[in-house]
Amino acid sequence: MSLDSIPIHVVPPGEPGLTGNAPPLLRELLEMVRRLLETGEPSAIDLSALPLTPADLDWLRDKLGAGEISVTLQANGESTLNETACPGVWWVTHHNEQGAVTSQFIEVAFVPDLVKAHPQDVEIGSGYLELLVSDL
Amino acid sequence: MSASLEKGIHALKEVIDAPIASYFESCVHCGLCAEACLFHTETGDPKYTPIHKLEPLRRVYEQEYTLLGRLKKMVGLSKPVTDAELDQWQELVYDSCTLCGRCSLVCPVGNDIVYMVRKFREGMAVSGHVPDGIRSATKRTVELGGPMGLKWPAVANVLKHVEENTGLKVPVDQAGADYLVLLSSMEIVNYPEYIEALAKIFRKAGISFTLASDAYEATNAGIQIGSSDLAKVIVSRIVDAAEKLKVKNVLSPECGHAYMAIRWEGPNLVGRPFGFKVVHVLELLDELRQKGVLKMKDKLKDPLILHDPCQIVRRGGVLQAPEPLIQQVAENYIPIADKQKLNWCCGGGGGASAIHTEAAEALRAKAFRIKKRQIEEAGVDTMVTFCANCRITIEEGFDHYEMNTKLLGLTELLAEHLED
Amino acid sequence: MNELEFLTWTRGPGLDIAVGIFLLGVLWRLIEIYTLGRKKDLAAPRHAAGASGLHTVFRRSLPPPGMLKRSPVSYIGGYIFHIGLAIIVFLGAPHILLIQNLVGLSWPSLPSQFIGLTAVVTMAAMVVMLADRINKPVKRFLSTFEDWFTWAVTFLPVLTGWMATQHLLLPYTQMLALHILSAEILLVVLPFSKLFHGFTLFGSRWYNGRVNAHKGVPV
Amino acid sequence: MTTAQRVVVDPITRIEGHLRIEAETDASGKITHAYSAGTMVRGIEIILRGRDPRDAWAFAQRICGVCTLVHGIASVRSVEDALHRAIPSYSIPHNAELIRNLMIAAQYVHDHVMHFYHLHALDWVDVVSALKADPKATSTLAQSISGYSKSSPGYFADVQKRVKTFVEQGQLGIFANAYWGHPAYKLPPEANLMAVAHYLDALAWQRDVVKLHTIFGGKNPHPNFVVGGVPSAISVQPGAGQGGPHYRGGQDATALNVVGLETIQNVIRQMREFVDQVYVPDTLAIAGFYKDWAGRGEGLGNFLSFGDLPSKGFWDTDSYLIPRGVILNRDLSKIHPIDLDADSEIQEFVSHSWYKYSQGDAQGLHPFKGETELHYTGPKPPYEQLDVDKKYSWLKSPRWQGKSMEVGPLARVLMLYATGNAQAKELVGYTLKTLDVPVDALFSTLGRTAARTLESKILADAMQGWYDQLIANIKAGDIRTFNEQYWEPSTWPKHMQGVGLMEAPRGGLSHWIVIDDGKISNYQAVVPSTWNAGPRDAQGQPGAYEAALQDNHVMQDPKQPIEILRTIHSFDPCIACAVHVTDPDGEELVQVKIK
Amino acid sequence: MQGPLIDTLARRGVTRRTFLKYCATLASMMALPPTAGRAMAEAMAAARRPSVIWLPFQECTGCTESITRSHSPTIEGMIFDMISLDYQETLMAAAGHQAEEALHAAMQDNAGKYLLIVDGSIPLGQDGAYSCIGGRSNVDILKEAAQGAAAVIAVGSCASFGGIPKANPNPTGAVSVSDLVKDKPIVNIPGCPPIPVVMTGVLAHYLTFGSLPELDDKGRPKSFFGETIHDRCYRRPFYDQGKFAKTFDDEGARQGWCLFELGCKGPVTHNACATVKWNGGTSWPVESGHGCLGCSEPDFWDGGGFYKALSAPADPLKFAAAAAVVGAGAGVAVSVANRVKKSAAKATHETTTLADLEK
Repeated sequence: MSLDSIPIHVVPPGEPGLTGNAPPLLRELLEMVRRLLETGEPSAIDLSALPLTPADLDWLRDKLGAGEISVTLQANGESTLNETACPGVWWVTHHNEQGAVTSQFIEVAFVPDLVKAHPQDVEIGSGYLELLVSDL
Repeated sequence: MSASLEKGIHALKEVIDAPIASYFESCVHCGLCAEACLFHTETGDPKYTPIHKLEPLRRVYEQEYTLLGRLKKMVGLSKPVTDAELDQWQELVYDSCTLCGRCSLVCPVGNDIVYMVRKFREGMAVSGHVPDGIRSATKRTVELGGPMGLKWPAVANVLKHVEENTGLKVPVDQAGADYLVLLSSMEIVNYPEYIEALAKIFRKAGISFTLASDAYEATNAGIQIGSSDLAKVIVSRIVDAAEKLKVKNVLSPECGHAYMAIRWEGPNLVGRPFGFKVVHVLELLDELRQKGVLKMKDKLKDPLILHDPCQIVRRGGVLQAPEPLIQQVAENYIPIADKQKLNWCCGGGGGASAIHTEAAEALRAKAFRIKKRQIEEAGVDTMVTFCANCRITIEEGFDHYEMNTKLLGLTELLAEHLED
Repeated sequence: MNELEFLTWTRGPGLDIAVGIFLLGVLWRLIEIYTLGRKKDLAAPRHAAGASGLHTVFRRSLPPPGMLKRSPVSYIGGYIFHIGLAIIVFLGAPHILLIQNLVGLSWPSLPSQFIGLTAVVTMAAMVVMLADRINKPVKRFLSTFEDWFTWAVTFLPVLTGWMATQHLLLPYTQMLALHILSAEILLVVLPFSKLFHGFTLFGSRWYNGRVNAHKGVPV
Repeated sequence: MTTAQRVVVDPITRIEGHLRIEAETDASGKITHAYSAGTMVRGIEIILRGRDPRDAWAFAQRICGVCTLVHGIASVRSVEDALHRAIPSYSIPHNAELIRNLMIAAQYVHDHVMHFYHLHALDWVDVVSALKADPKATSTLAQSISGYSKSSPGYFADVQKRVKTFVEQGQLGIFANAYWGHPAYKLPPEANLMAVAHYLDALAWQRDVVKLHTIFGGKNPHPNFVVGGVPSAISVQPGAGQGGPHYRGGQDATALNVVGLETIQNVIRQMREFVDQVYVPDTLAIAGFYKDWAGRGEGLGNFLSFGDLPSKGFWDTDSYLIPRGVILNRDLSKIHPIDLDADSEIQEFVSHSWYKYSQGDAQGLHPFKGETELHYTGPKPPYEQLDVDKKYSWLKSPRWQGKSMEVGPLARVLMLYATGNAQAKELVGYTLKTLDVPVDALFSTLGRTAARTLESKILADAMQGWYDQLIANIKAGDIRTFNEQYWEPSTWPKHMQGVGLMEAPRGGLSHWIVIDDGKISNYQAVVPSTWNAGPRDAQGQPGAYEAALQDNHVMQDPKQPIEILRTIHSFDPCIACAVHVTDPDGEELVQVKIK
Repeated sequence: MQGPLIDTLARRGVTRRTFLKYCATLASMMALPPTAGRAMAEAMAAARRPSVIWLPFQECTGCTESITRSHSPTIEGMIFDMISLDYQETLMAAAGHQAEEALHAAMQDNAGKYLLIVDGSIPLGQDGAYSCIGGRSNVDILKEAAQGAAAVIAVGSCASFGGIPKANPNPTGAVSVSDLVKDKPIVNIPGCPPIPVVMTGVLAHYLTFGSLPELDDKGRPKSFFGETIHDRCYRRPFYDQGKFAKTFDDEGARQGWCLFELGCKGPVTHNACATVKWNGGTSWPVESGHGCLGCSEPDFWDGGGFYKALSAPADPLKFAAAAAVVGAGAGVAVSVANRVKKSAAKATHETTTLADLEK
């Protein structure tokens, strides 16, 4: 017997709605983007640490829009790093191996740290390449 | 404890009942009763807050009839009531309380404060904490037949004048009459026109009446001073006379306390229901008006307001009669906001008008300002009322404030304009 | 005693004792008061529409003409805080549950945000009433220790209940325990203080109504 | 030589709880007498007195966090049984029974796999030897016994590398100081490597499969239960001819929604896969190297099973998957019935236990009349040796008709086998044939370990059936999971008593409750490890551990009592075990007693 | 002996990215500022595996079982890469004497540096004979082991607060770790059992910063125990709307309404179940339909019944009924006394005369 025939229809209980906590974040982001331009210093907002309802998050996502770059990272489960319509502002979502969201950030950076390859990892990669070359 | 204090406490123990207990337990010290008391509203002095006037009674209740109070008394948390204290309270219970009962009307928890003051006076009276004026009035009533010491020959004399003025016979001691007419000394002395008016109206209506030579005085200082035993002596005279003359009805004069005494307290004082009906003169007049007997030849043009005496209206229940009657005779009757059961007292009820100390008179004068204000706000020069005691008090007030307001008695006014 | 033990005590023995003293007090006081009896009125009664004990019980819940204007604070403040208390006590979900557990009756509750708001309004009204008691000469004159004490005893359960649900000052557990304790103090104090008017006011109004209805006066 | 040695093993590691074994050996190293002592007590039976019977499960459940579910189930069943005895119409909804069966079976499979790989395997598998293995050969070996997907040479090479790095770092952590290199280890390096790889695999696997408990019970360890059913309302409503059930409620409502049901199906699939492809093949492969252990560790030869996994309700014992009964003296031809209420059948003795009975310690008490009064008479700690002639354990000695009984997987598999369960017969037959050993081999340390594996297979397979039935019920519109009637103790008779029976992974478990005025007046838990690990009774009859150790155990090196561990672990003790030679100073390993 | 963590990780094939992600998530979970993730990554990369000793006392092994269910980091990840778990009876290969040897070696080699984890309460009754390991009482073992520890982590409600052994009437005289150890920093990680990520999170914090996380007044890490279950419960909107499940199987229960009336202790329980959930975010007690037992609070066992709503009486009112009877009795007694007094007053009434009016 399978469950395929079961259509899932999720009705949230009285959608909590907007709390008004999201709009101030846009101002904060503006500050962060300015700082990035002036000093090059990246910054981030931990969304799970704020009292935001799903509606707030939707609102925020809607406002920030979708940008040109999406990065998917496979490490201990999937992570997605989507640039928003404002270049330099990244919406970062980490999932665990089970696919549940473990944390959510908005990062302000030219490129999020997570995307950059680390010299140490590159070094390991070079070793691997050497191995491949030696086998040629 | 002096002997008299002991008697006082003893009397209070007799009168304290479930309503009093319930009332004291319900009081939340909200102070709203003060807003209903003219002695407070006109002086601003918090000590005139009605419920405060009962403090000694409350303590007697607490100490005698509650377990906690007994314990509190035992450990000294609740001080016994003293003679000095009662002395101090005399002013609050007599000078500044007219038993008008307005406070009982506003108490949000429903306390009938005037009910308690009336009972408290029982203790005050037997412990001797009564104003001289009321004491002497009581003495005169018991000993001589009326508060002013008026005796029958003098009354008969007045009646003779009435007969002369009206050309009508005033029957005396006539058995089987429809009405035994009672009077108050004040009416006899100050407003004999009232008797004339009555005579005219009775003739017009074709109703028989009589006066009783041994029971012409309706007022009952015993009630005002707070002694049921003495009040009983006084009221018994009327009851005896009415029964002896076999009248169907006893007609209470305009006087409010008289009505209260004979109509409401009477049966309770003598301890049995009456075999006759007690009717207030306004009730009779209104009945006649409704029958069409009370036709007016003309109407008074002056704009006027009505003063509803407390004991007749709010406390006596003659609520509906006065207004139609005044409208019958006055073309420009102006109803005021606080009328009928909401009326403000003249300041002289409950025996207060009999207190002639300087302080009491000054206080009454102050309290009268509310009447003065009502007249001024209505912008009239005439006020009508239907209680001899009110009339005296109000006239004193007019004098004090040098007002030119006319004060008329309702019955006389009706008689004056009665169709011939 | 840690806070959970404290809470458990307040919910267990504490509640038992408080309800016990409350019932003891209420029964004792009611019997004490109402068995004093009164004399029958022998005067022939006059009947009038709207005049009876029951009428007065209800009618006296509204201000008599003119009084609202004379004492707006007492009336409006009094209304707000009494109605507020009633809403909180009888329409707050946890309270309904308590009542259901104690007497078996239950009914729908109001949203907790609404109850929270009501608590704030109620407390504001009570503070205004307190200020009024301090400022108004008559009230100040009449006030005894009992008045201040019962004010506090009534105010504290509202305050602690509100603070508990809003997570103010102390952890919820402690605040809840304090809330229950303060409500228990209220229960204990009630029969032996002026708070007993919650019971006797019905009797008082009825007596007043009866006495006056006998004379045909609706009061 | 007349020198006898006393070997004290305390704590026994890789178990649940605190267990101490004292063994006496003769000069050859053969164990002549063994004494099993539980050295920790919490008095949960005492704590339970006076409480709300509906709360009892939560307390009882904390008896054990490994078989974390069984005491909870036994406890709710005891209250339900009391209600059923008083009000015969009382029962729980069918869905609740199915859910409980799924939870119980999941517990078995989870527990047995963890026991095999994480508690028991290191008695047979030499981790250090695995470093010497050839990953390629290991891969060949693995593929030869199973079709398990993780069997590439690279996979085993990775595991080996990981272990190697770890060992090279010098911090061995939990693998430090074991009996690596002991001659009793007989597996070739490749088999060792395969087992080590599966040790790690099983750790990851068990994390996932407990999700079944999490969905039904909210968490694991210690999922939640409720008297009268299960707490997890089903948030799915049957569709009215609209093509199946619909999800209901807001924000996922309860965990038991369509997504949850799908997760459960996945868990069942994962469980069956792992048992079929890893656990069963590994057991058989490893057992092949230790056939000598088919000849020792039998112990009592008496087996008891209360039976479990009903399909028509707890009170219809005929509907149980695992039957109820007693096997005496290896005689599989006769199943003796159990009379739960007879005073003389099930009794607990305290002659050698630190308790006091009001009517004297010599007699046994039926659990309904059981008493729990702590009465410590042992030596004041620190101590080196217990006086085994007197009282020496915190465990009581339960007996059936006065006889010691072994409970657990072996008892159950024997019961299934003896009553003709087809799958059991087939599996047992296959195992005996594969290992080429006679039926008698079942009565041994090896048999006990194999039985555990076999019943895991039987239960994992049965789970699919219960699941399908649950789905069928939901689709048919039956979503009841709880019987709210008689929920309030105020509606109960003044006096009730009941027994909650179940087969825990470690054996027959019974919770006995007496309820007066809606409160617990007596609570007695007779747990599997009490049957197995209990001390001697008044007649001097040993418990199952004690008897098994006295069966043909020659210790090669008393300082490394691996033989004791193997047999004790084959019971899967539920007392937190660590066999340990008493040694307060860390130097002297063996106490030698001159007889 | 130990290499920096990052080297180990690299050898294991863990990339710097994975590690950064882990740190970011951990930082978020522990309510640290978002930038702390990077700092943690840097600190952890340089950290060395500290020795960890885990001692079991009056316990049920549920806490150990719970940590084996840890999803991130996993138990094997921890054992292999983060810590050196030198003594853990349930998991360790060695037994008996060898086990003890391992324990003593770890204590000596890492004196003053090792982390001591304790699960289970410690009985003081009968000189500690209620729980012995190797013939030694738990209290002895704990005192010895605590002496050389850098810090003690009390895992589970038993070690943190005494737990079930301490439940009334506490037959064995059980106490918590903090009742016995006074001179070492102690972290309490209560829960029956604790959420695995809370245990691993505290270890990660210690590894990262070399210090213990900020604690509340009960010694619990604020980041995980700072809020109540109720505050973060997904069913909270229903509480606020006044929608309650009345039994475990009614329409409300199926719709996921609030379990307050069924005895949920969420409002008085500080823990992270509602946010972190259990077993890899699968579910948690309230989501699975059972009210919170309050297992991370001291003495929750004696909290008045798991199915009694917090606002409901914990015990049936016994005294109250008796008191009511006494009250009625007192009332009647006073009433009789009052009537006697009043009748007496009336009987001795002296008719008032005019003379009486004079003072």
